[in-house]
Amino acid sequence: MTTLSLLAARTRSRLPRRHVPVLATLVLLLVLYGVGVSQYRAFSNIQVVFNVFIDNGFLLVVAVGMTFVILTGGIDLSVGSVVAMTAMVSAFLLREGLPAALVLLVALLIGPTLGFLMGCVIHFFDIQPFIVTLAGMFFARGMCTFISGSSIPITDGFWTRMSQQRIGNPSGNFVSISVLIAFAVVAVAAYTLAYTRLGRNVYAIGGNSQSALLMGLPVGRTRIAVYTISGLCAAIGGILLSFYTLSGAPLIGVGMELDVIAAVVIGGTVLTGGSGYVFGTVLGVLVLGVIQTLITFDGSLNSWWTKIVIGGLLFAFILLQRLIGIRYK
Amino acid sequence: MSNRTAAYRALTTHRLFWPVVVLVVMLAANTVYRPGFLSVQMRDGHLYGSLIDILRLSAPLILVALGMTLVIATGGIDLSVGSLCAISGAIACLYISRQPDQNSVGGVLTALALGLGVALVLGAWNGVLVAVIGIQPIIATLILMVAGRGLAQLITEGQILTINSGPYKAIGVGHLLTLPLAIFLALAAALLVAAVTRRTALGLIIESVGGNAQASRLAGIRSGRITFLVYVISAACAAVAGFMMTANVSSADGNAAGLWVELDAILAVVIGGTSLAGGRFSLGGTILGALLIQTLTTTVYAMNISPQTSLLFKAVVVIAVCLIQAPGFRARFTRRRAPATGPAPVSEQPKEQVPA
Amino acid sequence: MTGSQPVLTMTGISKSFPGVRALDGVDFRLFPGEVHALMGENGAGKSTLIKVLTGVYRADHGSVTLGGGEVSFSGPMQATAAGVSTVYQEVNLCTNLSVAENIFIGREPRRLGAVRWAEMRRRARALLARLDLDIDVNAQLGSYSLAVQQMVAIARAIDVEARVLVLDEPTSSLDAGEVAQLFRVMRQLRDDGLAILFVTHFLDQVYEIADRITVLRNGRLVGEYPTSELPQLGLVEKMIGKELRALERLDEQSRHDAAAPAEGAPLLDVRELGRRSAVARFDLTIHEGEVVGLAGLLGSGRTEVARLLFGADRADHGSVRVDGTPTSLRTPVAAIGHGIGFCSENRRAEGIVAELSVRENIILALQAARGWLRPVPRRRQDELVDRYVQALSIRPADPDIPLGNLSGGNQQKVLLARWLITEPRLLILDEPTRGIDIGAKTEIQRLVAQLSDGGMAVLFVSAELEEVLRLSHRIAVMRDREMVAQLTNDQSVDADRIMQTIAAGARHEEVPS
Amino acid sequence: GNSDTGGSSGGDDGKITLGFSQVGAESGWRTANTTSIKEAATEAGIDLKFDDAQQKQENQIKAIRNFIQQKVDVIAFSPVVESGWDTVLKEAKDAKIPVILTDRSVDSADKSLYKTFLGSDFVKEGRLAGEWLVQKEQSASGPVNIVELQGTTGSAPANDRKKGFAEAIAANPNLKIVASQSGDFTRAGGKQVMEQFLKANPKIDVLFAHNDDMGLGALEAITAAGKVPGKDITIITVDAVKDGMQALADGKFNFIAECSPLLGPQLMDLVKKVHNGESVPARIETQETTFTQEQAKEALPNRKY
Ligand SMILES: Nc1ncnc2c1ncn2[C@@H]1O[C@H](COP(=O)(O)OP(=O)(O)OP(=O)(O)O)[C@@H](O)[C@H]1O
Ligand SMILES: Nc1ncnc2c1ncn2[C@@H]1O[C@H](COP(=O)(O)OP(=O)(O)OP(=O)(O)O)[C@@H](O)[C@H]1O
Ligand SMILES: [Mg+2]
Ligand SMILES: [Mg+2]
Repeated sequence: MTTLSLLAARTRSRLPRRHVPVLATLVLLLVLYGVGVSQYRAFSNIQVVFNVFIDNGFLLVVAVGMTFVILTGGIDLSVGSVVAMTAMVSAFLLREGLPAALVLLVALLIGPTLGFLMGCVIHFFDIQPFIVTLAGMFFARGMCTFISGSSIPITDGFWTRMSQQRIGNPSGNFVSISVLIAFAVVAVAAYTLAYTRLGRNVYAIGGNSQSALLMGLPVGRTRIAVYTISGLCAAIGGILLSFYTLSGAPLIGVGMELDVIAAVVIGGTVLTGGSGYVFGTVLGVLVLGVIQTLITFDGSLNSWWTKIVIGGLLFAFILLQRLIGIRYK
Repeated sequence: MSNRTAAYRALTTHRLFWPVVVLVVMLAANTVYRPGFLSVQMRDGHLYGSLIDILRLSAPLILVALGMTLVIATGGIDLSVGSLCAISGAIACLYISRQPDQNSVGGVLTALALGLGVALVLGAWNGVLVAVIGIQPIIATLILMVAGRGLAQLITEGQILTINSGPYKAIGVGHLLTLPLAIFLALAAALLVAAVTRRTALGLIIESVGGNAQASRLAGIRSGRITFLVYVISAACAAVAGFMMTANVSSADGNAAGLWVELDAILAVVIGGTSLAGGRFSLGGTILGALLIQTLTTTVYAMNISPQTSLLFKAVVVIAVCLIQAPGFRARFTRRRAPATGPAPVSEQPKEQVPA
Repeated sequence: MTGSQPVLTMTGISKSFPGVRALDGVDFRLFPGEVHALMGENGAGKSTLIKVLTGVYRADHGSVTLGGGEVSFSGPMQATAAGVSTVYQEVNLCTNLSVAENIFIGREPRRLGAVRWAEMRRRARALLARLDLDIDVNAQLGSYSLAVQQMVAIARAIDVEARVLVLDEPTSSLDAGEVAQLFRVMRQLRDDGLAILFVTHFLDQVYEIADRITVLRNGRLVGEYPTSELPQLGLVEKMIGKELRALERLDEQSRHDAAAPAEGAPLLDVRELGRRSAVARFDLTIHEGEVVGLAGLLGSGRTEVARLLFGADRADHGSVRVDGTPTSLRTPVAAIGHGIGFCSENRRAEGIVAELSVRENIILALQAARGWLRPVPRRRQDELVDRYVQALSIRPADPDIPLGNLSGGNQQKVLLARWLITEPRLLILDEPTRGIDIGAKTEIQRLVAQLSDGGMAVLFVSAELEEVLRLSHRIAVMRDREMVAQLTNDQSVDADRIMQTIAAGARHEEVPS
Repeated sequence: GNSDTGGSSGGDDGKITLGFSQVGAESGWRTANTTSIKEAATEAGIDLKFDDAQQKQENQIKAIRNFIQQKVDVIAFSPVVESGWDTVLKEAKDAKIPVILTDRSVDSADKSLYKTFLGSDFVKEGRLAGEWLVQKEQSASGPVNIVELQGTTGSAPANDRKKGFAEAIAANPNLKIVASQSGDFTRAGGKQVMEQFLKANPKIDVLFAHNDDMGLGALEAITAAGKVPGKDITIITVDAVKDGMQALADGKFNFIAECSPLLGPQLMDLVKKVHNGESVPARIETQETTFTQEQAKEALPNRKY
């Protein structure tokens, strides 16, 4: 609590109002982590933090893509399925004996292509993103089961290496390559949003797309671009997931889109668009990851209590975040 | 002559014209595939056939979607309806299973009251989070979506609770005037919601809040109350739908009951022509949307489309419905007379900037 | 000045919306180095013509040539690229972005593709200085009043390397000083050879700046005239299409000597009302039947006062009495409960519900007051709506079309009607005549006078000082978010006196307290 | 690393700590499985860290990583899917924590990544069901029309039971699957699909449902269509949960291939053995049986779940 008030005292004078949500989230995340450390001895291992990144690398990448979409005031429900489809296609093509580089290329093209198509439909025909991307979700999931009804293992050398390479001390604390890739994606996205025209247009459209249009901004192009970016991120996420699990499974990532949306929103991005940061999204993903970790460490909850507690922690977190937000408005 | 073309145009430009067309096409396709699809027979004093199944099975979806329509009209969304279905069904079934005489009407009514009551409380919870605390609806209801499944399973202790109660079962599979009782219940709910929204000024006020919350506040509308109310209504609708779902199979399954129904409901609402951004809503459209979705599901089974490809099939149909419904799409193919106007400059609602 | 070739010609432009023929074979020419006023009543089609020009709408018929070649823009982006820079009627900016960004978005200064924020802010400051506006370019645009936003929109438009500058009612919420500053800039641009299309409902402004005038009526071209050859009276007649009989000399309506009905217990009496970082504490009393004007410069806090009195913002200090009984106005609902109504200056964000019909928008406040359980009976609705559609000549007169489809001025009338039918005891009008044509403006002014005679109190906020002077019994003067004086509107009070009071307020402020 | 601080959580009192990651609580079967494991752990004096993965492989991998961090003595889990465990199992192996698979195996080429597998064989269950049908219909002269209610599309039990059943009935060319749809393992799904089967296929002789619940849902559809389950249509299911057994005993089902969830005690034995470094067989199948109507009547009173 003291940390809170300390920070608050400083924020009042200097912090721009728009940074408050993100900072509140950061503080609460630290509190959450503190709770873990105080409750469970092994929680303070630095590897626990690394694991949160390792285990949520793909989620982070997908959430970054979703951040773009939500910033424009849209939504992309297809990401979970696109992730699965990318992993599935990779696994399938590798099993068919295609070289890894080619597979990587193909897999990375699928997501953006689908995203591009959805973006076009949304823009040119003026159909609500929710419904278009829902159809995209059905489609991608359908492709998964169409490719194979059961999971396909990946034995390719490159994939295995990417999966099992440990960066850091291989027997001590380490992160996976996926984490580095995820960080790279985060950095590129943050730069894009803050320093490129595309990024600024994204915010403008989210603020008021009608105004953005009248201001002569390329609304259509930007809108299509964000769905393409989201598709690309989902594809990268899919590749990371296939590194992570070394397989493609038709049912993996079911409901992931909700986790991703939750992460983005918890990170302080407003669903109606126009305000939010990639950094917030990183925090949002971490919040979900730490909650998950807390629950595993506890190890005494049965299945339904797990859900109730997740819901409860989520609620407590959002409530506090909101209350802090109101106070410093 | 020109009179008739005018009538024709009025018909084809009606908001619900194209969904109806898709529905008819889908039924026709089924009939081509299996000529007996449309046939309805009399069996044991009630009607029996695929059409009747569609009606009965769409009843819970219609209910959930009705509540969802109001929520969406205020610019919100309710993801927790699926969990609420499971909870209310589980409570009712649990209560009934504890009764010495499961067939007693009084016991069943108490069970329904209990289930409904809890759902109302949970709906109020959603309402408070959104309207009072000001949490973004999708996250506020996500909390209950996650935790609610847990609650439902807590109630059934993770088991499937089987009951053997005639009166309760009637909610799901009973008949009235040879037709499924469920569809009457859904229609009654629809009429009730329609009456409450269109006979009073509630509908107007909801649309106003969804259309421009700031302007509504300055016009003296207590938008908080209205927002609160729609989440409660949505929860009530979900509760009744939950009774139907569990009564349909005479058992409460905390995990499976109402799973993903929120997505179907939102889809139904959107197909019915209500914008997710809030504002104008159409109850008739929602009902049509729900029927369409159920027909689609039934079609997959009736045409025996392999499970592997059934999702692809759904994707294609959903996109088709949306495309032909979208004015933007049709404009592109009927350029001759109606030149594509740019996006209509309907002024956008001001945004509320609220974290989480 | 018009000897050269026109830089822009529009020929035979027609545009229909479902049920409305907004433009019908309109021709329009614009020469380099001229300011060309486009005039017409509310709903005449001015904004539509502009939107056809910039590609927001596609014309049904007609052609547009720009700089000799035929063009057909598919959207504002192309129009901007081709050198047509536009300020649209409603402020169309992104309130979630900073001021600097709103000016430069789409053409940010960049290095290697990266936006140079510091450079952008520097240039934004310089540009605003040109318009004599000193605000924090780093702050969110939404934190500024509508008038400031309008200035920012203008700043954005004049910075573009353009051949044609289109200004659709840019001055609707600016005060005299700002307008003068804007005109200085416009003249400069004109002299540099820019062609400027200018829309306004202020006739004085037309005669001050315009070289030529094109008049539209009901979507049809009436004619194109050099300003010098068209006297004011003739212009008005051309616009409304009939003899100027309805429009009496407005000045005669002045309140100067009208005995202020200031006796008796005040209807509203606030003491020390204030809100941190919005308005300093002020006292104000309003009596039944009294019109109190609120005068001040741009951003002086008039809107903030109005909002506090209505509970739209919450005061953090002070006491309120209505009819002598202490109460608080913490929410609009509470204020409405006391018979207070408020018509916001920002009609797009805080006024209209675009999707709802004209009828629904009109009855909204009344309905809210009655509660949702008691809908206004349909017959009563028709009665009320018809009456006000007539009285304010709202066009088109079809109450069932969405309000978003009406022209800006007509939307404003609908909002007025919304409050009038609730028969408030105190009506707070923030820039009620914004964007309204002179005919309707007279109508509204007369209505205000008439209602106050009937006992309604009015708090009248307007950037147009003349209007305030004409209507008010008393005038409260604002400066730097502080109420610096309250004057009884007698013979001694005129625009100069008010300006002096504002200036004196400045001196007053310099005194260390 | 601060490997000294963690220590086996139960190390001080000599208790074995078992980290167990369950698939979820998606069915009554699964809940019974969880209960069995929890009870057995208490009984065996084993400290159980239980995690529910909510049907997500990612969650299971996370849980295993966290178990490694907590330095549990043994890790056991029921994999959501077969593939994709090598990386995390390698980490467990490096941390010298033995792993036991329950209920479902993994397809790792490196068999040293886990100690043993304890569970049922879904293919075998399908095959048992099929074999019983072949037996029953051996004298059938005309074609026998079978409809199949599959589990969740893409899930392992659905795939394997389908496969086993198809293999078994291939023995008799008269046995033909005329329709096969997914009922998502739920009663509602089973009922809805069966309704359409009944309308689309005038003659259905046999129903094979991948679990009891779908079979129970289908029962209602069959009754509503005016047919007599168990007589007009032979019903075969898998699982043998209580409701299913009841239906079997009542003569509404004809045959159930058991898939027992009660592997807690067996698991705890294994955990102890593995922890003590004893060698264990690479694959242990749960003791499962099949039930006919008569057997069900006998077995029903002592059914635990
Ligand atoms: N998007 C639209 N849909 C339907 N009708 C419209 C639309 N936009 C404008 N109109 C109609 O076209 C006519 C001309 O409107 P326009 O906005 O051009 O008027 P204006 O001359 O700019 O008026 P004002 O002075 O009030 O701004 C009006 O009758 C208006 O109702
Ligand atoms: N230097 C400035 N010039 C103009 N506006 C400013 C300035 N500084 C701040 N503002 C903003 O202008 C607003 C002033 O309040 P308000 O909107 O009540 O003014 P107003 O008198 O109604 O002026 P307007 O003519 O702009 O409507 C405040 O919200 C404030 O943020
Ligand atoms: Mg206009
Ligand atoms: Mg103002």
